[in-house]
Amino acid sequence: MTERSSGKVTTMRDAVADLVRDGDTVAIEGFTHLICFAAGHEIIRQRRRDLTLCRLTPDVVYDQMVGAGVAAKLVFSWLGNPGVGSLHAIRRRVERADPAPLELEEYSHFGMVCRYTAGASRLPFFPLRSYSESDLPVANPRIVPIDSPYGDGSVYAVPPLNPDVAIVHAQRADARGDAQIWGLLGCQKEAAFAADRVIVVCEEVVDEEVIRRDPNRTVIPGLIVDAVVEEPKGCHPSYAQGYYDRDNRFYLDWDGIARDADRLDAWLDEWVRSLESHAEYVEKVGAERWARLAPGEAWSDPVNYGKYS
Amino acid sequence: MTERSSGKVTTMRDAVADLVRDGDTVAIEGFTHLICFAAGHEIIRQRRRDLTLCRLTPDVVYDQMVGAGVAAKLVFSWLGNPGVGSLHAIRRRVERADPAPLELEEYSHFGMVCRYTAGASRLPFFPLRSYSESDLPVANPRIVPIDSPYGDGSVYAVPPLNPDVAIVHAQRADARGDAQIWGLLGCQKEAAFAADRVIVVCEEVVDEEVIRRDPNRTVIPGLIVDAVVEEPKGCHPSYAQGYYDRDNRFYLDWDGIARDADRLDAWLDEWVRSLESHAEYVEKVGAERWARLAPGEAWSDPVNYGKYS
Amino acid sequence: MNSPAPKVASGYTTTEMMIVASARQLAGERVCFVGVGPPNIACNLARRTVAPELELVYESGVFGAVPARLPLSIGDPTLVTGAASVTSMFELFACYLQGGLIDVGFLGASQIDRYGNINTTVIGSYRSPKVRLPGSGGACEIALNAGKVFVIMPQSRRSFVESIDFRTSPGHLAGARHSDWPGSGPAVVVTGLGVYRFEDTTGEMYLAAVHPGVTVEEARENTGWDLTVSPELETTPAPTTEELRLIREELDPEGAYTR
Amino acid sequence: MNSPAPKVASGYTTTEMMIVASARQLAGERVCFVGVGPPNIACNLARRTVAPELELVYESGVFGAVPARLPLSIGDPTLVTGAASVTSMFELFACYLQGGLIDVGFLGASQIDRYGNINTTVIGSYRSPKVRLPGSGGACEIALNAGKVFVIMPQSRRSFVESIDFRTSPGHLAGARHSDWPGSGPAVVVTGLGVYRFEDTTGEMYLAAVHPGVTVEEARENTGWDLTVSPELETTPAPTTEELRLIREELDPEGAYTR
Repeated sequence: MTERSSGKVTTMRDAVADLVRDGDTVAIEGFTHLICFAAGHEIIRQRRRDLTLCRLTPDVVYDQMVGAGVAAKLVFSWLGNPGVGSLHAIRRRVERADPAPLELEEYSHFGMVCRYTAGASRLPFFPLRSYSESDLPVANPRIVPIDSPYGDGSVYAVPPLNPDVAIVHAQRADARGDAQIWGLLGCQKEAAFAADRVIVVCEEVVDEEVIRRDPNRTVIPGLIVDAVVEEPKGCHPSYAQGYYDRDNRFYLDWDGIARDADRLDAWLDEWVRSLESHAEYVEKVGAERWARLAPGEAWSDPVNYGKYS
Repeated sequence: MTERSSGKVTTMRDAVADLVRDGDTVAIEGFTHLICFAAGHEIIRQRRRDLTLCRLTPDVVYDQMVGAGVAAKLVFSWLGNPGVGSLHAIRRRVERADPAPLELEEYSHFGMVCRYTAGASRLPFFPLRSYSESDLPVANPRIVPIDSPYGDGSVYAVPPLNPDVAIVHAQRADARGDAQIWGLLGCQKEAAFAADRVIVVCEEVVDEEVIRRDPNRTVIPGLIVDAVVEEPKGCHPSYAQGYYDRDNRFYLDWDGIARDADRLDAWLDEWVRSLESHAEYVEKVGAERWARLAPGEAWSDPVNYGKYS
Repeated sequence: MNSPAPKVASGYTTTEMMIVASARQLAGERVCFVGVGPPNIACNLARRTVAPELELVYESGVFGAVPARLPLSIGDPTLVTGAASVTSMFELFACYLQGGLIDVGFLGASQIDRYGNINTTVIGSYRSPKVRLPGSGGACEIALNAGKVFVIMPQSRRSFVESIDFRTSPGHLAGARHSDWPGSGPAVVVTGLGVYRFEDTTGEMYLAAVHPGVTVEEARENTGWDLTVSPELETTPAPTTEELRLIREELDPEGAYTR
Repeated sequence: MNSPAPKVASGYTTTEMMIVASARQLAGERVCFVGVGPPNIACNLARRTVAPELELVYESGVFGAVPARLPLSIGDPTLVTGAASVTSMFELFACYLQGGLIDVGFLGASQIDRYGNINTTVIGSYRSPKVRLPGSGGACEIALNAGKVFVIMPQSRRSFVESIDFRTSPGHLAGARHSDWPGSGPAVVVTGLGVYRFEDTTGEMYLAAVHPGVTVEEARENTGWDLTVSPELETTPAPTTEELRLIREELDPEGAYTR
């Protein structure tokens, strides 16, 4: 957590350098929406090692990070390239220890959400109705049954998940880190509250007054935020509602890239390691592609909070 | 729950007649904000009996309902006239069984919130870090300790609370019951999801398109709503953010009214029983008082959800 | 009412037949938990045909979506714009699914056994898998909490197996579910060959209908156990021209999932 | 820096003295859980004096409020308009309070004992109370989860008692808290007579300072047990003219809580 309430705006390079350490447990959350690829790329550039990567859906971003060798372990609930198929870099390591084994700690979606929620609210466990007669508790002994204290049966429990670092991408945030998200909310809030350190990345750093004109839209309070990074288009090929579309073609392309370890490595060289920053990546993606990903406009109506003075 | 997805708009009289039954467990929620006094008054007018009334803060609305004799029991966490003092009708029944005893089932704020959350999510219990070494579990044996299945200590559990009826007031809703709230959110969402039947009362029934232009603002989905009642100023003397202010003078006045059982009864006659509807109450409150309670304007900015076609 | 028999189409794909057969199963259902791909198309087809009041809840947190294009992922932004409600994963799973609001949940499967137990985790052993599959996602909790479960999957001896390698999502176990489970489990399995249901008493899958042109023998050949066949075996009515028109012109005009 | 001594005021109320003494205790604190009334004024006074970086979290779900008028209830709409964040009660209690973000929680008390155990539930027996008080509200979880607890309350033999009638919110129990409790419990009690602290080893309250014009004897007379007095007893510096100006002109101009 942070010492001061302002002055948290920094670069992605400095945020990752300061706040993400070798061996850390890191959660880059976002369910399909607002997946911060820019942070994943910077972690690759800074050659972090032995990370435990947490996400409900490891997605292409973790396939890239695993392919780049930053991770020793995944904590997850659904391992795939959504709408396309497999994550091949991760599969190579899991199925053939190629080039090294990858530890897996596996839950279901709701189990992961409950783990973050327990972590955020300092509960020693979180109960849910799942896992009964599934082999998941066999594969993962941290999933355990728990009796209701009212004698009306049992449910299952999962343990809290408290990442060292949570990285969440928002449409907008102020310099204090108060971050607003619309569209799919995933479990970014829970992951951020559960984490020791929080990096908020956003499409736009806005004046505090913009945030304060709609406080119900704030998903992450600056109180828990350590660094604020303005990184436009930082979610590509994922998307930011109202800012740019999901680049489905990239998800399809990734299948071919990741099937071949050498091709994957060349891709990382070309698109990550040889670039200085996400701004260069954005430029390299090219104006034409960005134009194709630009949505039309669909504005919400303003609401009146009322002036009470 | 309802059969159809539209055509739920009705009057308060019909909503209460159809959905609130003698002996029901009823939750009129709203933490200071959006307390639906109009529903409480209609329940008094229709002379419901033996209700179990649930609320974190019983507030003046339950003092009125208890004074009118509709309730046999309260489930609550803080019993007072906020900012003023006591709820005298309730105190008379609790301290002196005058005119009849009133059963109390008592938790803390977070305990009540957890009870609704367990009810909403079909959990047999909800764990929280409270009650340890408090006398509350002695007074209420439904508050019980529970060991963590990971051997790291114990916390407390509360049982689910599933009201027969939840009544929530929103700034606006569409005819399907999709309801949007801004300002303090309390635990209306949890209470509504936990309830068998849901009445949404609102300041304005709006076109479905207004709701759909800002889906993240929807707190209660029409899916769980049985009736939609348009009842402008239905929260007086409580308030609706952006619509009218809290009428603090009434909260002060209530202290004097409720201290005397006869005066309270006369007040109920004048302001509730002799009126046909909340519209008459609004008129009786008078234009001058409403003018004093009108806030200035403080609009949120619209956000772009983007057109993806 | 006496209306003319709908026109039956020819020249449809296996996936189109699966989608049409699934959609028809949704007659009378109210609230559906939707994933992307064939189940999404089936649900939207049902809304336009047998179940106009069907409400769709997307696993990503969207209720009351009105997509302006075919959603290409479960989190497509077109599901959000214009929706009635968009909420967090916690609320979605806790209040909608676990809370008991979902009548029908759809599941896919890499392996299924005769009792509808489903594997989407690994082929081979868990610790050193031959094929690492995606895992549960929300399937395990859908299997327990949805009122009933519909399965859509391709059928072969590799997918319809005597014994699954990993039980990700419990079905009817060895014949009967636990009495304290909220949902009643798999009700229907739709494959490229036919429609399967489950016997009430034994919890065992049986062939209820074969798709047009499919023989019982083919169904048996593609099942890894001794398949029970309904004495009142039906033949799935072929897709109508209207059903195919809806799929091809409105629901999946680019044929992303259906060709 | 060598600045002139602040001007000391005269003619202040007991409540003003309590608020000023409480505000000064907040020097160096970071995040405060605020109720309405004197604690709210004390916190806002501290922000303008000894703790400019103090963050206020309101029990009603508001973070970063900038009230345009004195809030008259914990849920006053003026706390919402212009705030940095407004959230649900679940999130507030689960993530902020239980999650461990709160450094200081304020509690009031109808009765307190020498170990800082607090009663806000009943006078008399629980089943047939002489006086039914409001109950816990959030006090019980604040007492356990806030990093430390500040108590503001009027003092008399009826409120400072040997034995409380009901333990709503645990303090230092019979001298020591449980080691697995997240918060360290009551640190300061501010009354109309003085400031009390707790001995580390015994968990017992002692008189640390008397307000100007108050004698130790008065404090003893208004305490229902044999009161320990600090050997380094201080006298609370009287409110400065600036502190009183802030209260009277900016924080409570209508004197709703302070006169």
